[in-house]
Amino acid sequence: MDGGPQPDPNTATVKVEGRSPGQLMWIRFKRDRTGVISAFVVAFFFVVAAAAPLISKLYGKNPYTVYADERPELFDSAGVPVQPNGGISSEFWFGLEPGNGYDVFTKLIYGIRTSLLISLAVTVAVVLTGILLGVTAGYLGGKTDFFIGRLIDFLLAFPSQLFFIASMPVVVSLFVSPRDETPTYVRVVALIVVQWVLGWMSLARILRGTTLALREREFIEAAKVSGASPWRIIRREILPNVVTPLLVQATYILPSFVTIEAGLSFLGVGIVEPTPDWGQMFSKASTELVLQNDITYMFFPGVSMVVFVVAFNLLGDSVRDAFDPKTAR
Amino acid sequence: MTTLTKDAGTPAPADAGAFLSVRDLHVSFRTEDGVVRAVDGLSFDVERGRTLGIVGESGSGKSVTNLTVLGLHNPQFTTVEGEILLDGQELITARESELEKVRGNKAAMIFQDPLTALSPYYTVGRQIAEPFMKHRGASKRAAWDRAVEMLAKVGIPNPKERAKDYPHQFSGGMRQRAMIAMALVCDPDLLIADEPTTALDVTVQAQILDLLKDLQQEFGTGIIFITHDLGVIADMADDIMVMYAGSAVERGTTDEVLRAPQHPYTWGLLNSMPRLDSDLDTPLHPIPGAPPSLLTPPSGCRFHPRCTFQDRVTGAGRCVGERPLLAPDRASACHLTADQKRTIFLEEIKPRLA
Amino acid sequence: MLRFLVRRILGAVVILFLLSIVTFLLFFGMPRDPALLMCGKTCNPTSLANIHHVLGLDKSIPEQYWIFLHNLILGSNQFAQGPCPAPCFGYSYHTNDPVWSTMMDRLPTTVSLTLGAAVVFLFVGLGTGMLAAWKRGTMLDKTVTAGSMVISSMQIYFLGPLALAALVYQSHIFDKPAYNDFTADPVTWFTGLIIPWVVLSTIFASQYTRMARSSMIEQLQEEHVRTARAKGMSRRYVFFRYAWRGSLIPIVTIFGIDLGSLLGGAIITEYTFGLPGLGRLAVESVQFSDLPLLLGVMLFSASMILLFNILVDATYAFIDPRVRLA
Amino acid sequence: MTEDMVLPAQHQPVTVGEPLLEVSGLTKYFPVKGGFPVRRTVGQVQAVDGIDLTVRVGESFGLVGESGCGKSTTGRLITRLLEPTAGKVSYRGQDITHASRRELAPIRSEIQMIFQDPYSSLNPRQTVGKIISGPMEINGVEPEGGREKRVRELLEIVGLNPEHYNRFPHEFSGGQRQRIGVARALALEPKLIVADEPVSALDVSIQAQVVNLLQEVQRELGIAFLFIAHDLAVVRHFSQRVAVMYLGKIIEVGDREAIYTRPRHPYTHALLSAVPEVSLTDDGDSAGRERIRLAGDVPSPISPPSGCRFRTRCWKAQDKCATQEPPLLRISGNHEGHLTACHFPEDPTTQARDEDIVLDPALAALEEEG
Amino acid sequence: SKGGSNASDNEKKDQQNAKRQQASIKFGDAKDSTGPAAAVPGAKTGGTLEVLQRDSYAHLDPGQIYVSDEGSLATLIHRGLTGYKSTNNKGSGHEVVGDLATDSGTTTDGGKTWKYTLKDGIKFSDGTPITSADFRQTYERLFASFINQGPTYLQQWLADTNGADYRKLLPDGPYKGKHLPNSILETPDSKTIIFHFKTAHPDLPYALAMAGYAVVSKKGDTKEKYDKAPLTTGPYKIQSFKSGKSMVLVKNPDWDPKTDPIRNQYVDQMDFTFNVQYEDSTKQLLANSGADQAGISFNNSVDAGNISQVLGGDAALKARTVAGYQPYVGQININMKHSALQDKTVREAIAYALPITPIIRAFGGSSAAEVAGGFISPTVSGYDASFDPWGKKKNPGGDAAKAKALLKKAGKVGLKLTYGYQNTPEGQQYSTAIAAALEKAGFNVQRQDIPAETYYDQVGKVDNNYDIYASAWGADWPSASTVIPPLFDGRAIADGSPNYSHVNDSKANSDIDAANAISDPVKSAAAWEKLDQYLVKDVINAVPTIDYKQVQIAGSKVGGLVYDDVIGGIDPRRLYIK
Ligand SMILES: Nc1ncnc2c1ncn2[C@@H]1O[C@H](COP(=O)(O)OP(=O)(O)OP(=O)(O)O)[C@@H](O)[C@H]1O
Ligand SMILES: Nc1ncnc2c1ncn2[C@@H]1O[C@H](COP(=O)(O)OP(=O)(O)OP(=O)(O)O)[C@@H](O)[C@H]1O
Ligand SMILES: [Mg+2]
Ligand SMILES: [Mg+2]
Repeated sequence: MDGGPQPDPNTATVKVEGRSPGQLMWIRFKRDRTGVISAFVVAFFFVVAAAAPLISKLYGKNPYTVYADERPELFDSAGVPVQPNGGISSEFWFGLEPGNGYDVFTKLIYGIRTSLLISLAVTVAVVLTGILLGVTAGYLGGKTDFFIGRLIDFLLAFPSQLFFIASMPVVVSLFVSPRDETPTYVRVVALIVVQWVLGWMSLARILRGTTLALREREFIEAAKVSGASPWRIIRREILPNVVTPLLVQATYILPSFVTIEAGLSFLGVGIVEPTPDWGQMFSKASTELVLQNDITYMFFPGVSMVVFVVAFNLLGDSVRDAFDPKTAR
Repeated sequence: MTTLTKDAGTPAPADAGAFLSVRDLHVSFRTEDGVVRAVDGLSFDVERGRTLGIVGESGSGKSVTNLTVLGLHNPQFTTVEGEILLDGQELITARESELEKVRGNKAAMIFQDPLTALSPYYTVGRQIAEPFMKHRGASKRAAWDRAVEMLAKVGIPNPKERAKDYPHQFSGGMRQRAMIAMALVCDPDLLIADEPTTALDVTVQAQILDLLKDLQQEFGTGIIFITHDLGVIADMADDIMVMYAGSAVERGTTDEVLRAPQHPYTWGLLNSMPRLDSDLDTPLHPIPGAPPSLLTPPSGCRFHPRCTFQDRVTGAGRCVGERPLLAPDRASACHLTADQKRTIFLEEIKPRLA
Repeated sequence: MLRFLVRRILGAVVILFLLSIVTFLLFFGMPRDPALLMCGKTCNPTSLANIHHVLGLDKSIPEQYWIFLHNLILGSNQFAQGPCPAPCFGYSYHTNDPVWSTMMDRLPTTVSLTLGAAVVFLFVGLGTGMLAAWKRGTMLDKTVTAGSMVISSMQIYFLGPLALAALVYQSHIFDKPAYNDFTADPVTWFTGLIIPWVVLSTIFASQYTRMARSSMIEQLQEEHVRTARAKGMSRRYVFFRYAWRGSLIPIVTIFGIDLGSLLGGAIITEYTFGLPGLGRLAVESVQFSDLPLLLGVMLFSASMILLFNILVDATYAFIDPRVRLA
Repeated sequence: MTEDMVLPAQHQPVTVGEPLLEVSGLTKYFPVKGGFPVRRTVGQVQAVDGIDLTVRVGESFGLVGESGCGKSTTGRLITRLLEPTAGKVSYRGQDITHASRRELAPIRSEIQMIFQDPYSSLNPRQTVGKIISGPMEINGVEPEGGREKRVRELLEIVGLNPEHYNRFPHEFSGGQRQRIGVARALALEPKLIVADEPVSALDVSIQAQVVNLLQEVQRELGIAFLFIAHDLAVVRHFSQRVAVMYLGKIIEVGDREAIYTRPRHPYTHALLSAVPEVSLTDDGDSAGRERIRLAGDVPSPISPPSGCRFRTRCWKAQDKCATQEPPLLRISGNHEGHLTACHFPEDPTTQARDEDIVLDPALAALEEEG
Repeated sequence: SKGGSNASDNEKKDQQNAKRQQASIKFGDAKDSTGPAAAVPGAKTGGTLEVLQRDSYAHLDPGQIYVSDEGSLATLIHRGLTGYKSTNNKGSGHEVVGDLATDSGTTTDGGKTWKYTLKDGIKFSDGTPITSADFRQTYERLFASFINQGPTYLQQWLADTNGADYRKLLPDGPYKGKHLPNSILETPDSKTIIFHFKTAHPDLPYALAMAGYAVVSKKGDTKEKYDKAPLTTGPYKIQSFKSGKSMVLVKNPDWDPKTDPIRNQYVDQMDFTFNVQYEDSTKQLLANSGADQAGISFNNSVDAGNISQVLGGDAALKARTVAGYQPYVGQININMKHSALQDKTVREAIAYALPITPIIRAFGGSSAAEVAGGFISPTVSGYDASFDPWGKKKNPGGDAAKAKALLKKAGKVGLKLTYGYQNTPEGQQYSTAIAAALEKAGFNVQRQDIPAETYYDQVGKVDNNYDIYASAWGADWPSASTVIPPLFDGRAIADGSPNYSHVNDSKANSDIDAANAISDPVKSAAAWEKLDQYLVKDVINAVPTIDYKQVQIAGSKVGGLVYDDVIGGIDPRRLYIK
């Protein structure tokens, strides 16, 4: 029995409502300054993403205007902004994109919007699959566990990047015939699907482990002795306890999906011009045009993504610590 | 199979002066939720060749005390005050390198769970030989031979071969024997055994207890034996210290503490313990309530919220307001007068124990 | 050990088998016809059919798969381009080169890139991570922790171009990364790969730093480590003998995964630095709907992943005597 | 709190006597996986190997033995958490050996369980109220005045504040949690409670509170207990009849008197002699009890010794013990209902013999020296 | 540095170069066809040339060679019946002469029957003499299905069909014992080759000069395998070839300079390195150190980032630089099959609205491309620099207002235009900008990506779904007869045919026939020019976009540097090490 701090329930008769583990976690989390700041940064990104149309309306530009044609005086014949620092000016806060000369500021916020939308969707899909398969495997054990385990092994052996590249056109072709336009949403859906197919295994493994450990806990047996159905046990006894690792894992996997999505767009199999996208901006940033002329452009997607990923990871650490105060860092 | 005539069990004569002397020890931990006063004003002595048994409920500070003696706490979060003298050497202020010379050499430790306390990565023999090499400057060979010898001594059959095994290849009882061998390899003067048998079955526990007693006879080691089982302590200890919420509430020789206990907490412990020869028809008499939180310990006597005798203390509110102290020799930390204690024990407690 | 190897290799073969089926199906799901690419400017249905026939695409998918397996294991003399000894992945649709030798040609690039960086990031990462754990709580620790957190959040596709811009395009300190044969000229081999190595190692090393540090700290809280200290072993000894051993397990796991997937084609890295390794080959195979090449690269990459999986598990047995291989 | 616990009056003590639970030949083997190249079952852990026992209405039946001897497995077989390999479990004459979850529904409420670990036996994400009302909800029990009222009653019965209804387990101490566990078991008004080491994780001072609580519950509500423990003193205190298990088998069973004062099986002797005792009498050492030190640990249940399973640690073992398994019988000298499985039983006493029995070679060597 | 500014001087020079090219090419006689080739002034023998190439050679089998990279290489290793001989040292004057044949071919019936006689002393690199049997093999194997990358003029002429139907003439090539009858291809003796066509093909000497019709050894024909290890006939042979990595050419001892009026053999050895990107070859050659002093790239252009430095005016650098037009012209095709686009006013609106700047931008700025007026490239006879019907040269951003007015007139404001674009980074970039400009002119543009590798197959389908799409076409020889007919002959509309607009204009069709029948190259050039202008201005089935240009650079020790207009790049045959 651990002699840790325990409020004495005998004396505290006034306050009868107990603090749930979730509430305790919330209280601990609020005390963690790094965590709170990171949460604000992360929230900032989401707000910017959500409010991108509004922001660009106020700012008066959109990410689709081809300024290289609208304002040819700002560019040379290869589409490089003639003003120094990537054409940053009071008019174009973050400068102009070499090439077609899109406005970098609006492109960035819309790009973040696209990226976050996709990554969020993948995360949700992965979490649902992870719960479904992980918890099922862990709880049912036996053959089910064996098959899900082998499926996981199998998918883990996939060279994932190569598979992404190879399967993107296939998945896209599932939605559109090769001779029709590929609407952006189809690419988005395809990106979500391919990342999801190869993205759920590690979470499922973790949840399987958690469930396996939970299954050994005596409260599960208590429910069984009372005649609870497996469904009830999963729903009432296991799932609430899976929420903790799930939340922690989710905060770690979301930024990783952001970087994977960006990587795919970087390789040219993800979102393509003119749809603004974080990763597509990297792909632009790595062209000779930018490298040779002015690398200012590179910093906007780069720095914003580093800030985002760092903040999210710090948030993840804080969430983990809040749930599990014993792990000292 | 060997049969032995029963030993009278006379304890080894006490050395002059205490080998280990702890004075007014305070240990507190800084945690997320506040400061935990795990040990709060504790003093005790251990003599060579004698066994001090420390009993107390979970969380009463037994392990912390003993880890502090060897300086094994994390200095980052821990504040230690007071005085620990081991063989005349002050340990609290000692530098890490000096502590290293003490640990495993003059004073050694046995932990509760031998499976996690032994490294899974090295052979048992190596783990036993290491401190011998370090403290005695022995060669690898010599240390290994010593390890095998120690394994034989603690009753591991076929020690030459088993020394090459890893801990996971040992059974629970054998692991604990290996731990003991490791602790004793440098002939320490002080052995701290932190609940060495709690994880073991009774039959194995009995083996280990016998082993420890016999080894003590042989080496003349002073032992601090931590447990929460009064039966075990009765079997092992020469002296007993009862701890409650970070401090000692009663101290004395085994006979004294068990036959004429003076503290309501000790009474409670004895009363709540079923025994093989106790009366079957009377229910047990548990101590009401639960152990206190060390973050916000009760004021005055730490035991007062659970004590059924506080109304008998002369001077209203003393138990709540004033902290009773432990007299230097054998005594108990309680505001009841000595007479009151004696009569309450004899008239109210003892009959229930019959 | 032998049993372990046999069992795991059998398992790996089954996985590769399934993977090749999936790749096959994936290929036929692709919305393009490789024959169209080969058919050239004057393509008509007959010549298309002809090319289909030559490539064997007119056969049923199971039949094609059977032929693929057969060739893979036994080799084949049926190819117009010449004999193809086992392991025969056939000839590339696009370049008409034998797939196996194409892959073997590209392999040194990928291996140089990966192993060169791996050596650096493993040692640098472990070193700084352990140093931070050793000096836990100090300024040094905090700097390392914060620094590695930021750097590990950078991506190759950001840091890579940045390094190229800074070191190659703007300051002209280095040449653009290139692969030069080691046997021909070790010096140019080395200089050509410096930037990719540095970038790859920086990002990975910071990840290993974080991992090594936390895993070390976790180990230091283990009870057996406390026992070792109670025996009077010095802090250094405890750190490097007791804690370090256990902290290796998660690191070996991740290292195996990283190495396996990098060796199977570091696509983004090769793409960023324009190095002609397996990763580039993989992208090309998709671009040109080059089934034999795609299958070859896919299976090769997966084999690498599986191989390192097995190696990792075998390594566990060396690190941790509790692990029994069977 | 517990001392003056008031139980609702409607529960009248039930007559003790008729069998409630009958178990015969109960066996559980766990498969051991291995083999090459395909994994298959290569052996079996003979966790429980053909045990017979009867728990009568309202009685407390104790089951003791060393770690790994199959106590918990027996308990879980009876509560149908595990599927028996062989044998028969019948409850009130009804065969429930292989009953499905649905078939068990009517008697589910009558057999409940209390667990060892107060930390893992309560779902940390549910309030006390939910935990205790869970079994009622599952079985559709709608007590008079509503479930919440019943839960508050139960909390009171087990000595907790009914106001704690909305608290979470982590806000309670170990002893209090164990009380919550008891309340949960009581929620369905069971006839039989299987208690798997319900107090061994608790401190002495708390342990007594829980033992007392269980005892009162047993007496006042007439609930039969299968009380599993390794602490012989607690079992003695709590159980009217006691069975001693060794390596998957019951080697001796009888009423409390018989087992603790007139044991016949050498293992029972050894077990009793190993219990460290506080002697409160003034006559010095507990000279009254014998001292037996067994060698080593319990052998592996994967390949248990042939014949009598205790023979490898027994000082009386002879050739016969290796070849012939002793049946569990009322051997001569035993009282009614006292059964012993031994070819060469000991005398029915726990008094010290002239010589200690020390089987442990190291101990023997040390004692020789010392 | 900015891509491609301040290049106007060079532009002028390029245009002058190109102007000279319009002078027609003469078909040489036996005297013109006699070797050895004229010596390059100042040339020395010996040394090793470093050749830095981005793309590896996918094909070495002559029958498979069509693209310009392999074409450049082929000038060194493969020989056919005819070839282009430089008439000046500037790369701008050429005549077609007999290469392995004694002259550029003789016809007595205006181009229906052509007779060639082989020179003496011509051998393959394995030492076997070249006979007419080898040529029969060479031409017959073109009908086999594995030959699918090379040109198809000759096959079509022999079979007298369009498209790919020619293969029916000899489906398995010569490999199953069947051969072309003497009524089509006659080889009466080991030295004589006679072609019999059903219709006149005065262009045959041009066609036979293509690398795709260079000779293949009958004895050494290894079918598919020949593509990796062919026997050569030129001054160099292949010592080693590692696809994707490197290649070494060494002197071919079986090549006799006396038989070759076209090629020189100065350098001892050529070491090729592949996978060298444009910016790398540029940088290496600019650095001009060590082996790179003798370095060159046959096909890599100077990359956009370095172009201003190269053209910056440094005299030493200028001496190492060559520049010129490539034979390609870009265009945006308008799908004439779609009913909405059959309205000429709509097409006019498209032509006015279409911006050229995005395309120039995407290809690297003004040094890589310039606004095109017609479909005929500056390197082809019939080019007219002043032709600019849509005002693109003055206003390359397009004229949205005019387009909108036209669209309004046609009552088609908001017309949906499906724009199929090549899914490459450049394609994505310029298509987006073009779409934006067309939208501004009142169109509703739907962009549809098409995988780059199958782009032409997709847009080449007669029933494709796209309304507009880009394409580029280069002349196979310096006559518009390889531009206008393939692109605009309405009778050849078929899947895969390069008539991407699916235009079928009866006047254009008859004009094509007329121009094709003209055997005088000068007159025919004028006819093509007129037809070109008619198509651009009046038919408007496509809008010309850009003329492709390129700038190349070599190391300081490389001599004989000339930009050859026919090759469309540096002429490898004249190079020597200083
Ligand atoms: N590192 C630590 N940080 C914070 N609190 C601690 C730490 N170590 C121990 N404590 C607290 O100190 C108190 C005393 O703990 P200790 O381990 O000494 O108890 P114990 O008497 O040994 O109990 P047990 O019988 O369970 O071993 C407990 O309340 C415990 O929670
Ligand atoms: N699910 C299982 N799979 C395999 N073996 C098992 C399983 N459960 C129990 N065993 C084995 O069966 C034997 C009996 O276990 P059981 O838990 O019943 O013992 P126990 O008497 O309750 O011991 P303890 O006192 O340690 O709780 C042990 O050897 C154990 O390892
Ligand atoms: Mg402790
Ligand atoms: Mg158990």
